[in-house]
Amino acid sequence: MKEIFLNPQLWAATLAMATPLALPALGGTFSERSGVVNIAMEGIMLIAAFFAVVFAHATGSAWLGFLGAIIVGLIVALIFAWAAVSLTANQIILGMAINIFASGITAYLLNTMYGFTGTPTDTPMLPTIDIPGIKNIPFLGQVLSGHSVVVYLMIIILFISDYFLFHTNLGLRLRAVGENPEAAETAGIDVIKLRYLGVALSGILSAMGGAYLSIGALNSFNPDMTSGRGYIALAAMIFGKWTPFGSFGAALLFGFATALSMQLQNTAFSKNIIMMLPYILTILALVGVGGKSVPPAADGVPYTPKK
Amino acid sequence: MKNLLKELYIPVVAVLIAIIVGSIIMLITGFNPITAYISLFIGAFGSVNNIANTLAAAVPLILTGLGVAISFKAGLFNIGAEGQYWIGAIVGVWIGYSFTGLPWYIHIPFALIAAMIAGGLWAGLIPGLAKAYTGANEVITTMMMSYIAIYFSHFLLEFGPMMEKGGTIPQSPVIKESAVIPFLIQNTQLSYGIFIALAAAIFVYWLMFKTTWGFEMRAVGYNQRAARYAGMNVPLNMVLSLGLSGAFAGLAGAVQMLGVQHRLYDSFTSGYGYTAIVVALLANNNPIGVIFAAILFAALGTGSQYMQLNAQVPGQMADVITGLIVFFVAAHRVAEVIKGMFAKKQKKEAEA
Amino acid sequence: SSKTKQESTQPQTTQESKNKDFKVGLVTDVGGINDHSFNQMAYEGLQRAAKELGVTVNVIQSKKMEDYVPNLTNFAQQGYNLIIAVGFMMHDAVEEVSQKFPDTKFLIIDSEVTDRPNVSSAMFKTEQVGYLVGAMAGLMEKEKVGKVKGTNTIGVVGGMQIPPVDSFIAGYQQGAKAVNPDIKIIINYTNNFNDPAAGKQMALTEISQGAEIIFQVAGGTGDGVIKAAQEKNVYAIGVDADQSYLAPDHVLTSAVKRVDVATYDVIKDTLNGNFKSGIVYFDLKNEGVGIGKVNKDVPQSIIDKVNQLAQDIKDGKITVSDKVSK
Amino acid sequence: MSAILEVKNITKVFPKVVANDNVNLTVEKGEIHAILGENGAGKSTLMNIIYGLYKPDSGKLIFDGEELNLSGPHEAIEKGIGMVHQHFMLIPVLTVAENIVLGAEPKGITYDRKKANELIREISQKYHLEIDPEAKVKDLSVGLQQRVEILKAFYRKAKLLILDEPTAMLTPQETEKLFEIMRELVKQGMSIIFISHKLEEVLEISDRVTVMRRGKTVGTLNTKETNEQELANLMVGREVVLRIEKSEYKPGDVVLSVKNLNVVDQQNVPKVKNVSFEIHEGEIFGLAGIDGNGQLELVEAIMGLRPKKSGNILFYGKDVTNFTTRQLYREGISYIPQDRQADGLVLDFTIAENLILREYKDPTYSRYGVIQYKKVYENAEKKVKEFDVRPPEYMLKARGLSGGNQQKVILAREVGYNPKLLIAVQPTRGMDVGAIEYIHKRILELRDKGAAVFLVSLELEEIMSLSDRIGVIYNGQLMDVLDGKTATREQIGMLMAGSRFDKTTLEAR
Ligand SMILES: Nc1ncnc2c1ncn2[C@@H]1O[C@H](COP(=O)(O)OP(=O)(O)OP(=O)(O)O)[C@@H](O)[C@H]1O
Ligand SMILES: Nc1ncnc2c1ncn2[C@@H]1O[C@H](COP(=O)(O)OP(=O)(O)OP(=O)(O)O)[C@@H](O)[C@H]1O
Ligand SMILES: [Mg+2]
Ligand SMILES: [Mg+2]
Repeated sequence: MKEIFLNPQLWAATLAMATPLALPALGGTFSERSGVVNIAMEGIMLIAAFFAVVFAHATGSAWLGFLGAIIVGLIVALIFAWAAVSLTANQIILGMAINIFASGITAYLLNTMYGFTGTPTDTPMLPTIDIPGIKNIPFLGQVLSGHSVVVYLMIIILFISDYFLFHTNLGLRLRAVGENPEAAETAGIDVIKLRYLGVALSGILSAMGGAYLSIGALNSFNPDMTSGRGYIALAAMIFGKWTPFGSFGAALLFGFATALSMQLQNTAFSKNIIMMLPYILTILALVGVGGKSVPPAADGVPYTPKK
Repeated sequence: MKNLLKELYIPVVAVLIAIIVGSIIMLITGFNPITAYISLFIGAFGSVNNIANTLAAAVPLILTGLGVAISFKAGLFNIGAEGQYWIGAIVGVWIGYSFTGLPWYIHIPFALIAAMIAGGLWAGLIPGLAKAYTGANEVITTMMMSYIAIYFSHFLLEFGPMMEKGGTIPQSPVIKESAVIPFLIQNTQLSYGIFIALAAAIFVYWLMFKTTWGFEMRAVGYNQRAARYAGMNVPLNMVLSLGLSGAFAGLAGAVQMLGVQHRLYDSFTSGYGYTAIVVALLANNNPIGVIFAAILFAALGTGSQYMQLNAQVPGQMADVITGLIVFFVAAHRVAEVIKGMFAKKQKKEAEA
Repeated sequence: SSKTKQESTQPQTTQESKNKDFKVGLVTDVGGINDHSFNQMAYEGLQRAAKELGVTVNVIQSKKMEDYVPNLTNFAQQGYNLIIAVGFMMHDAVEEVSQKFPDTKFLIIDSEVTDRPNVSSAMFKTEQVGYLVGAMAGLMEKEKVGKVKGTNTIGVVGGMQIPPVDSFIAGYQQGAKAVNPDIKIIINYTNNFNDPAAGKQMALTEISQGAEIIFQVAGGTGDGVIKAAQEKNVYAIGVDADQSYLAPDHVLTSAVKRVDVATYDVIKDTLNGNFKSGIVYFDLKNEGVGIGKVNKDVPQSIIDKVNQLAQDIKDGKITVSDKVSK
Repeated sequence: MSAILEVKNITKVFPKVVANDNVNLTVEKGEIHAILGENGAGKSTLMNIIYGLYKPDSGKLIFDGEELNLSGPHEAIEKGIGMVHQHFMLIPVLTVAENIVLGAEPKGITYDRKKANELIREISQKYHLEIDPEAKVKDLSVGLQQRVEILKAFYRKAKLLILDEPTAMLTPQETEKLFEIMRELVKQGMSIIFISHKLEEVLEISDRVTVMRRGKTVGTLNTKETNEQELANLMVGREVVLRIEKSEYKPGDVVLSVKNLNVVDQQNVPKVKNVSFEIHEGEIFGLAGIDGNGQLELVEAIMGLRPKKSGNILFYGKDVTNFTTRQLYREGISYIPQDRQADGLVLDFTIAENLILREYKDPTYSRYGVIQYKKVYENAEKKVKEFDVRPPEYMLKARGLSGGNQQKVILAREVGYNPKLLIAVQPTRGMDVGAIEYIHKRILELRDKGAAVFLVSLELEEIMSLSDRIGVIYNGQLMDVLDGKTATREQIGMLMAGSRFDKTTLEAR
């Protein structure tokens, strides 16, 4: 047991598995703080994962691929926002619709663009980064250094998100809109615009999460490769009480439990019981910390401006 | 008549827009949209067999949809119907194959009721109690319990206690003849399970809208504080309504096993539990509405399979079309936008 | 398929038009044709048949398990001559539908339907090729060549614990142990065929536990295994198709399962009136399974040894079990 | 004097009603202009139009000599119009300062917490509206929340301040303070529109009064030249009884007896301290006190909605301390909670369903767990008529009713079953004079039939005019119990403010 916890791979994998959860979870925080439940993050991740490869391969630059993925993710998010915010459609149904659409369109385009052997093997990948000082520290170096640049980007975004949400004027307005849009409107705030902003941010961050999967961890796209991470991210965000650090913490917990289940698969237990670990741990943690988390008061409720 | 037209205008236009956008995508990608839509429709409703298959596909969606609708009505967000479905399927199959010598009129109800109880406990026991007494968000707990249920089924089937003896394939034994819900129309997937689903919908309607328990659940769902002030036991109602919700998802699993699959296969997901969320929401959580929403989804499913066959539209493209239709049905107000655009144009023309 | 159409507008012989009237339907299991595994390869075989034989082909990708029976039935009702069902999960559906349509021929991949005159079952002795790649891995460890440092540990990342996966793994175990009895083999399953990110971490975990050669039997998930091997400069072994192209320096070899060949052959035989019911085995002997491109790091001596083992299997001197031992 | 605001022929039509029908109104610079009108007369609608929240269907607004064409509240704010809404427009989870500066934060990208707090402190000192800028709004009493709303308008430097029913939830002291501030503001040149249902307030504070009825302005009067009765009649369109005729006080057996009750909140802070009192048959026991002094905790503890730390509750001598809420209802206790929308009603239920929200399990309405909707509707039809719920359509959702009519539904449910004890908290909050008259009449009827009534109210007028005995609560302690006939405003006010007195000191003053 001890050597499992002393194995740096356990902790490195924790971070790696947490990243594609933390990014959309942070995104979801923005969207829900503005009052929109964005269940379409799963689909946005998938579409972004695909277009990251497309652009990266076409331009020969992983960074352009990353940028392209973000733009595509943003576009999908804005379409979602248009229907959810401007047309006040049911956010959950819309989200599900986008997820079905995403699963279909990416697999379809994969076949038509690249055939059945999969995406090109010479697709560039986002770089990994060795942190100079930490790199050579025995245990810590293996845990913290050498990850994809997206992992570090996620950490930076985490701090920015928290700062934005809780320490800027715009963040204050965004939260106000998610709590009581009517009050925000009477204070002269454009509720609709801010909800678009919240959803757009969730689209951008989900897209980063998706791009991490395809050109951060790998350099290829596989159908449905997000495997429900958009939904788990939503759970992480709720667990994290709609805060950036909370969401990150929940994503880490989930990443840790997944990494642990990988280490433990060859123990006496049935592997399928071991694989339940992330889910059981999440429930236990939630119940243990007195899981009461109160969503933004107007979360998921469409708002029609008075006029 | 005029009013009816007005009411139909929006959904009809919404579907039309979905069809047009879908057509554009199909034209761009080199498919004939007309053939595609015709075969989508024929696949869903074009013959007795196709109608039967559509109805058959609607059965699990009706039942899981009812489950989800109950929880939504009670103000809880049970998104783990998928897991409750699996638990119901497991229990239903287990009773189906391990009891011999029972007459069908005992064996089938026994399996179904046990599956309902199991599904109910799966939702009510952990997510329900956790929600009621620690406030743990049921969105997370039911989702997590879903994954746990699926791994549990892997555990049972992959060289586990429910794997067929002597085989290498991870699947359960076939259920006994006495546990089989017979097919209603031969050569289709439609079993007498459809009547169970329809009866369940009516039952749930009655329960939610005509009984004191339903009254309580709805009151708690709409306004917990007022319910508490009126002397209702709010935590208990939460546990019970999540339990009831899970019971119908569990029933869905068992009906599907006894009526269609007749054994449990090792699989990832059925997907019913997730579609059920959309079904319930489209139906505005009305149990009778659930029937129609489920049929819509079932029709899209069976129709899209047929569309692959007869219009050579690949399955992935079928998903694209389904996604679009659902999107525009939800965003039905797009019809107003378009109407507004026309009105503006007309006004401009009139002014000119 | 538009290309085939153009070709077939060339002056037609009666043979060509007869072939064109021969309709083949393929029903995938829920994995769909992008599964990087048997569905995809069956589809490729089907495409080849359309191109080379001029037969009419069609595909339905099942979305749910409940779709199998209606999909097979729809093909049968529309007069398809041969219907191909991909995957052992379709066993019951094929049994049911083939009985109702005795005049239609069926081919099922990876499952045994023995009691129907109109059903042919294609079974792959993947344990044989698993044995060979296992032996190659075992020998590499023993001789510490290439990137191998000599932990004497190898790994497997499986998708699900199902027969078509386990038969590969079973052979791998036996082959490795046969040439290197002390070797340690780490076996993990991701329970998923489409999560390469998880596959990568699973492989990294095995690598951290000492594995230097990892066999992936996990469809799309396996792409992540190969990526991990590449990053950590160890070896991966591909599966189903020849996956050397994914990472030429780091794919040791591939355990190839020619579902495409089987599909094509059965279509061709059926077209020519040579449909064989019952089980058709695809093994090393008939090249239904085989070793893919071998990495340049593998010394000729090891290749020779593996070839010898292959010969022994073909000759029946070695029999390989398809059961994984604990 | 010149006009700061001219409202000309404003009409606003909602799907079912003409809320403003050709309304005209002129507000002079530096005046306090009161607007009176029944519930639903169209006052709030008009104010929302002035504030840019609603777009009028026709008519125009002239503000400070310039025609207004508002595209939203932000423009109204820019021009110098501030509004305190009838229903608070606050965000409970944010701090006071955040609520106030929201939408007009100190310049910069970063939210300058320090500066915001400082600014709030400044204006709160300037206007004598002390408040902690760092407090979360959800932790504030209603009175303090009101203060936040007013500060919001000051912060935005309003020239015209609209106060829509600002006193509905204030204590007399708070109201007095607000009036002082208003006078001070007017001196500084601000103009104020003041909406209230309380006639004596209007008479006290305003310069002119405009009365609205059914969407129309029925007249503008100089305050000095009018009186309560005239205003009330103008408002309602008929003769209104302002003085309540009370029959003789004939107390019977003890109904409710509270003994040494202690209640603590979740943080273990004592909220009710050793409170004991009794209520008799045929008696109205009024509990006066400033909001947040333990009234709510006391009532909720009695009703089994909140755990008690110690003490006993007896009902007709029977120990009901540990009864559940439902058991208490079954004993014959009725309860009108403070917040009709949050606690009293399920807004998405029909009126008929709301009328059986407690009794649905009663054999009258259900058998073997099945609700007998025929009976439910019979009951609803009767109650709706008896309590004059308008519109009298019991299949309508409660959400569709005005607040006054929502309150009548609750009243019908709680009073309609002839309870032995009625606990009523703020039963007339925000009601117009007509509605108040009606509710008071029903409560007195109940008392005259021999029931006990426990009336909790922040309105001293209400307590004094109805109660036979008056308890005063301060900081969780029951300061004293006075005779309803002889107690004076000053006496009660002193007790509410926490100072015990004896007659000598009072007389000495
Ligand atoms: N958003 C709305 N939609 C439809 N009708 C409305 C809306 N708001 C108000 N009304 C209608 O307009 C009328 C005037 O309402 P308003 O709120 O202005 O009354 P009020 O005079 O402020 O009443 P109160 O004294 O109770 O506050 C009401 O009778 C109501 O029916
Ligand atoms: N959003 C809305 N849509 C439709 N009608 C509304 C809406 N808001 C309010 N109303 C209507 O406005 C009327 C008054 O509503 P409101 O909530 O302002 O009550 P009120 O008259 O101010 O209550 P009170 O008498 O307690 O002050 C109701 O009859 C209701 O039908
Ligand atoms: Mg009002
Ligand atoms: Mg009003």
